[in-house]
Amino acid sequence: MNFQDAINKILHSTGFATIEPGQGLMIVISLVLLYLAIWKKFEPLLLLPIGFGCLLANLPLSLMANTDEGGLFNFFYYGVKHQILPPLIFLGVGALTDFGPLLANPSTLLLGAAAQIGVYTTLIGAVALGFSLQEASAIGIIGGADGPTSIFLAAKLAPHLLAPIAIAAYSYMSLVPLIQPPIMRLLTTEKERQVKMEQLKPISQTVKIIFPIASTVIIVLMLPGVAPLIGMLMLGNLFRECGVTARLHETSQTHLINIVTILLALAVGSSMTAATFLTWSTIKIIILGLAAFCVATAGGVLFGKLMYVISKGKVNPLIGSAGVSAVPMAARVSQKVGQETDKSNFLLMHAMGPNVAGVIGSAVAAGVFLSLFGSGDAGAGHTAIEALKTITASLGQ
Amino acid sequence: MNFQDAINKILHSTGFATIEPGQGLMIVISLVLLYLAIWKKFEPLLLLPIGFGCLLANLPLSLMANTDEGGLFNFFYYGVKHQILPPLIFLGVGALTDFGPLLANPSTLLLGAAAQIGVYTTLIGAVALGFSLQEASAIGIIGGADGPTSIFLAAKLAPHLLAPIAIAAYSYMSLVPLIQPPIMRLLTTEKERQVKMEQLKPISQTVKIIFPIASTVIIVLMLPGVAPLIGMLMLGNLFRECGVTARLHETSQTHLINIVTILLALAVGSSMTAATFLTWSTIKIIILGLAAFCVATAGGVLFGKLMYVISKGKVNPLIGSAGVSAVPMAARVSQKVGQETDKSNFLLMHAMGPNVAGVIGSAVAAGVFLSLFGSGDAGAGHTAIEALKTITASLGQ
Amino acid sequence: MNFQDAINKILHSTGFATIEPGQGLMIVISLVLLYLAIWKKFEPLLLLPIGFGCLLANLPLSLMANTDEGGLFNFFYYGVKHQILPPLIFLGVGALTDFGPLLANPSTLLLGAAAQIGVYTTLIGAVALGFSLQEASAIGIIGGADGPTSIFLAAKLAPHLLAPIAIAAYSYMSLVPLIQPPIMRLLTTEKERQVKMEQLKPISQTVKIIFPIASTVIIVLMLPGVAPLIGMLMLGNLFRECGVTARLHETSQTHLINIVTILLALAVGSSMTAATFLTWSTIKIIILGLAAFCVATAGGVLFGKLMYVISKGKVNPLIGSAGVSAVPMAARVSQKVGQETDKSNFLLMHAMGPNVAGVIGSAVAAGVFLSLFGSGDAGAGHTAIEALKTITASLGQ
Amino acid sequence: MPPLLEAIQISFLAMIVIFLVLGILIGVIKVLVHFLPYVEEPAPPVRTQSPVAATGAFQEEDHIAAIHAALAHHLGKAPQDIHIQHITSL
Amino acid sequence: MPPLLEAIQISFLAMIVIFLVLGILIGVIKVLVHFLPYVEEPAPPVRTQSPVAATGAFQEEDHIAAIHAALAHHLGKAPQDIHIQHITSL
Amino acid sequence: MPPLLEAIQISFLAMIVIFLVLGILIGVIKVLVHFLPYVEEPAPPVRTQSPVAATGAFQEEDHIAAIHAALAHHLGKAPQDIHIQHITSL
Ligand code: NA
Ligand code: NA
Ligand code: NA
Repeated sequence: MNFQDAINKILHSTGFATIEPGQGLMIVISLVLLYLAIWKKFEPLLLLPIGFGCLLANLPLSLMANTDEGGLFNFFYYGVKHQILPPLIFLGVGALTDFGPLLANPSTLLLGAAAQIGVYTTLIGAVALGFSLQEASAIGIIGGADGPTSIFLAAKLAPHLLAPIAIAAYSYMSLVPLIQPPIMRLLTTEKERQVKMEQLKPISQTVKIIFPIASTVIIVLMLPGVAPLIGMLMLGNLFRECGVTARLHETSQTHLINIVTILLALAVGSSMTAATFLTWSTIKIIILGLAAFCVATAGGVLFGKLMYVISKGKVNPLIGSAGVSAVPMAARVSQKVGQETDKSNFLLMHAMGPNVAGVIGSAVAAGVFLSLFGSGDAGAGHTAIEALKTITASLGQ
Repeated sequence: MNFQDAINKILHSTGFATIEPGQGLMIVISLVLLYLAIWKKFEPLLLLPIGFGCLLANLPLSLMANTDEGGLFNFFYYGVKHQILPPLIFLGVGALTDFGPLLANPSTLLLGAAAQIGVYTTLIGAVALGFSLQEASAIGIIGGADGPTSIFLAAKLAPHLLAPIAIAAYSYMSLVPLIQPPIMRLLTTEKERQVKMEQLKPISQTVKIIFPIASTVIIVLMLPGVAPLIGMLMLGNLFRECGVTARLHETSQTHLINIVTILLALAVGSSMTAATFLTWSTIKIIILGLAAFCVATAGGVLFGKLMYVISKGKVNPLIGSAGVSAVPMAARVSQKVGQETDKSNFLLMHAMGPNVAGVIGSAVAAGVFLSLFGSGDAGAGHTAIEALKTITASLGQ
Repeated sequence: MNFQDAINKILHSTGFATIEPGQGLMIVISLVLLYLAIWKKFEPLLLLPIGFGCLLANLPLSLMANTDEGGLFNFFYYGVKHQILPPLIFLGVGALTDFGPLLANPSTLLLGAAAQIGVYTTLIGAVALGFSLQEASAIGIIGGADGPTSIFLAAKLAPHLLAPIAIAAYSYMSLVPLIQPPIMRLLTTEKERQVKMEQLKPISQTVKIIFPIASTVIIVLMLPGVAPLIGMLMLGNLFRECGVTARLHETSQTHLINIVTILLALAVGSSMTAATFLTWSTIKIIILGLAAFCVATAGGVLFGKLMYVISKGKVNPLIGSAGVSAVPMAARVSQKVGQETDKSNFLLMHAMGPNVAGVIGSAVAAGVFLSLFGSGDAGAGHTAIEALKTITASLGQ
Repeated sequence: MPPLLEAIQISFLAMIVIFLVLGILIGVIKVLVHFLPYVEEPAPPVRTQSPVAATGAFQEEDHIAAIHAALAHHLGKAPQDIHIQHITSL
Repeated sequence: MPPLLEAIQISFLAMIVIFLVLGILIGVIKVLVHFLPYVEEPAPPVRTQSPVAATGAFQEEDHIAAIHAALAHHLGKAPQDIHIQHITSL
Repeated sequence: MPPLLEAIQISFLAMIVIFLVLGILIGVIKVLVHFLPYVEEPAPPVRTQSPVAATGAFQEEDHIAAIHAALAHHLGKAPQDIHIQHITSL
């Protein structure tokens, strides 16, 4: 063996040689995510670091996968596995959210509830495709269009599906402007789309302060499993509205949420390994997620039509689609589709009500799942299932 | 059992049904804290998240108490239990503190020492009320009017009393404008209150740089147990004064202290459970804390009178009350009470000396306790108690 | 024993009495570091908190050394020991770095490679002075003039030498304006120093976006051990260039890097105890580090001369010295020495290419060491050594 | 019970729970808004911008104050540390 | 093999690896820059500053806009919430 | 020793220790301030604000500089990138 051979051997010893096909495919997927994030502006704050985390995790021997003990992203993943990071994201989301439009028109909360129908039909579909009830719940929540909620629930109920669920959630959130308009046009009449809604009434500061406290008490009492998410969301909002914690509000909505986003997204990306991602489950989840979004949109719009009827034409059903959350993009879609019919129609602020209601709605939906399937035996969901079993048993007799 | 029954059962299954009276009372207490923080502006940066943490911890089945393994606040509490968060708060406090007035009039350090008399009389009172010496020390430090110092010491010497001690410390700090003026008026003559003090001399930048280093060396050599608190306080101040670490200074005094405040306050709030808070100890601590504040104020003012005599009327005793720390509120109280007698008297800057001295004084007092009762057998306090025992033994002979 | 004796005993019980000579000397060293940081502006963002951490760690009984279980800095040191903090620093460095000049003149990457000759000659010198190959590698990387890279590698390969390596790296980086000019003048002719370089061509945004992704893939494929460093450096740069993650870019380059710097520097300082620092190894490392810097400078300049010849006088060899990194100081030195000969010669932007190339070069050098000596058996370096052994064996036959 | 049937029943009951929880929230909000109505804050008198004021001396003072603040920022001083003594027409 | 000799050989081969890796990077950059050349973006027309404009009405509008923004900041309002109705010579 | 007595003695000695520690600090500060007295920095000549200057050309330059900086900020450019060529009386 001479020097020439040594150099040749070096050249052949690189990761280029040891790379496995699964890793190669995952690297291509990570590059697609980076492309979508950067050039298509698909939720870039999340999908860019997720894609980069996936890239590093799949470069051979890098020890950057979430399961590599002692690896850098293994430490970040700790905060996902123990559900520390999603609530901190929600602290920032709360600090960034104005519940004013929701408080001015509280019945839009029902639109946020109706959009969760996407969650439950997907649950049924997932069970039909062979997932367990716990997995199906985590998949269904994609229809809730809330990244942190999806990650929180997946980390609790189906950690092995975390990566495709997170990817599906953020990808479809980015696709809201493409997915929703055809469904909205299909389900509404031109007359409905022309409805101009009354201007929202202003809300007193006191109500804005009491609301996050009261809703925390109510929701956590009924669905204790979702306490970290709802609690931090509402604490962030309280920082915003109370007027005496400007420092904490500022930090929550800027550098704290940014730092946590970096850690969370890299950790999620590092969980996208060939072994967990390149499975039939992932493809099923991608399909189920799309279905969830479509049904959620339809559910919101159809409930909007119901409110149109009940309110005798005062509610424009187009704001219903904003109930999927994906703040503020879904609200902008309502505005845009509304203006297609009547340029002078401004639905944006009206759609912000169901939009932020969708955030609460998905968290509540996650709470129901946690009380049904989480450890412990807590909450309304748990008793509901017990009652259900009793009914079924009595019906069977 | 029919469907109607199922729905009824769901309705009865909520946390509303499972809530225990202790939790209910704690929730009321948390709402009172939120009220005081938001509408009465009682140290809102701390008491608002403490109150919210308490609220979440006491909603049944939420798993948000500090002792719930795997719960969100259990992770935050790690930083309290291991005394990581209070020193980081002190890093920010140091970055926010101007020791200039103290350096211009160093004898005001004695006022910061005199105000610690509140710490020690409370210690005696606490022992009289049945607390152990370690518990009594942690309770006494409430008189030092420094939240992070109180939390640091309580976490070390009496972690089961952390919650009431922290609440008492921050509440009474907020009440400084109510507690102090009557005591100050009672203990001073009109002539004393009229004293106008000489303008403070400017201090060279070099002295401002050397001071935090020198005081760290001296205090930690004598009372090594308080090294994390004093060390980080003085490092923050060095970031401020040295002129070459603007980036670190900026971060320490804004987003780092804000992030740590959120985590610390939620962790403290999560330790306010019925089991630890609804005890006679809490009531005793509340009473002892108030006494500590009153005695600390009196101690500062009386020592101020002594300095008035020694300085032949150059020191206004009203600045003595600022020695309790509670920066900058206590200094503003000195200013305000001074102007009641003479509108043209500006005591604020003079009171800032004892005010920041009070921060150092309380940390030193905590250091004495740690050297007396902490693990290890370090420091001046430890030897003092040994000497004391020898004396007592020899007296007993 | 009377009261007088007790007071005397207290006075004698302070740390002043228990201090050991080694601690005293370390305290003096910490004060020297603080002096250099504050008054000589030696990398103050790092050396000030390192010096302060060293001061606290060596005050007797303070429990602030990195090895004191449960001590504050022991927690910070966790992030050094597990190589979490240096990559986060590099995230910020990437966010702060403009690779534009490098992309406009990619052959300057060779200057960043040539400067690594300082790393390898120092490796040989360290082995000659009795260090093991692993220790010698960690020492050699001082010549790379990158603090985080040095700390990352030392924590992996020679944690017991972390403190002197970090101190040497940051100290000599500060001394670049003193160390480099004489070497540069000695090795270049006046004619060479007068070369004016062509203006750099602008680079398209797309290339600036693809570069961090492509270089991550290439370097990590070839040298997987350095994935955390290169990955985070390039992610930070991607945040900067992609144009859709302004929030993450802003946080990475300000408060996140600042927070991590504080924790990292205090942790490094806390590892400067008498036992680990006051050894012959430290003195050898200080000397070897200086040699490394000098050889690295010479290597860069000499390779610059080679490029001068090959390019037929278009490359000014003075930009070669900037290949040691120490961004942006080394580039400023090139500018300054260039203007000594011709006032109208502006080399700064041309020197920024090799300057940032030096950061990549040192990380690559670290990657080679990790693939040679790290756990696992990964990468080009590993195979290179195998090939080497085969050659040696065949030569020996 | 077959899983699919269970899933359907769960979905159905879960929707009921969600509407129940959010329905309670709606009730609470309605009560809150009813008892704590929005009261327009009296406009801070200093900042009134009547058309008359806009052309008069008051508004001019405000302009000067703005420039004062800008200058203070520019000079790196606290606003109270500088005194504009004379303003010439540029 | 004596350690010193091993160190020398390692150094030598490591330098080769470094030049190899960075050489590949150079090649990649050259390819990237070649296929994705810099194209000057058309200057935004609104911000052109011809010497004429500088003395004319457009530039003056810009001055007013700047003062408008400064005032808005000073008054703590959003720029669109205030309307400068009249500007008197100070 | 009964706990109460012990507490009293501890309090007493602890106060002594506190006064001792802070007393030493006072001494150190006094020594520092004595040997490193405050020396007024010579005022930077460029920023002097004599009453005369306030009405003269220099102050006007300063006003222009401030407006220059404000404009630069407003236009999103670096101050050195814009050149005020003419200022008309508004
Ligand atoms: Na939602
Ligand atoms: Na105090
Ligand atoms: Na380098």
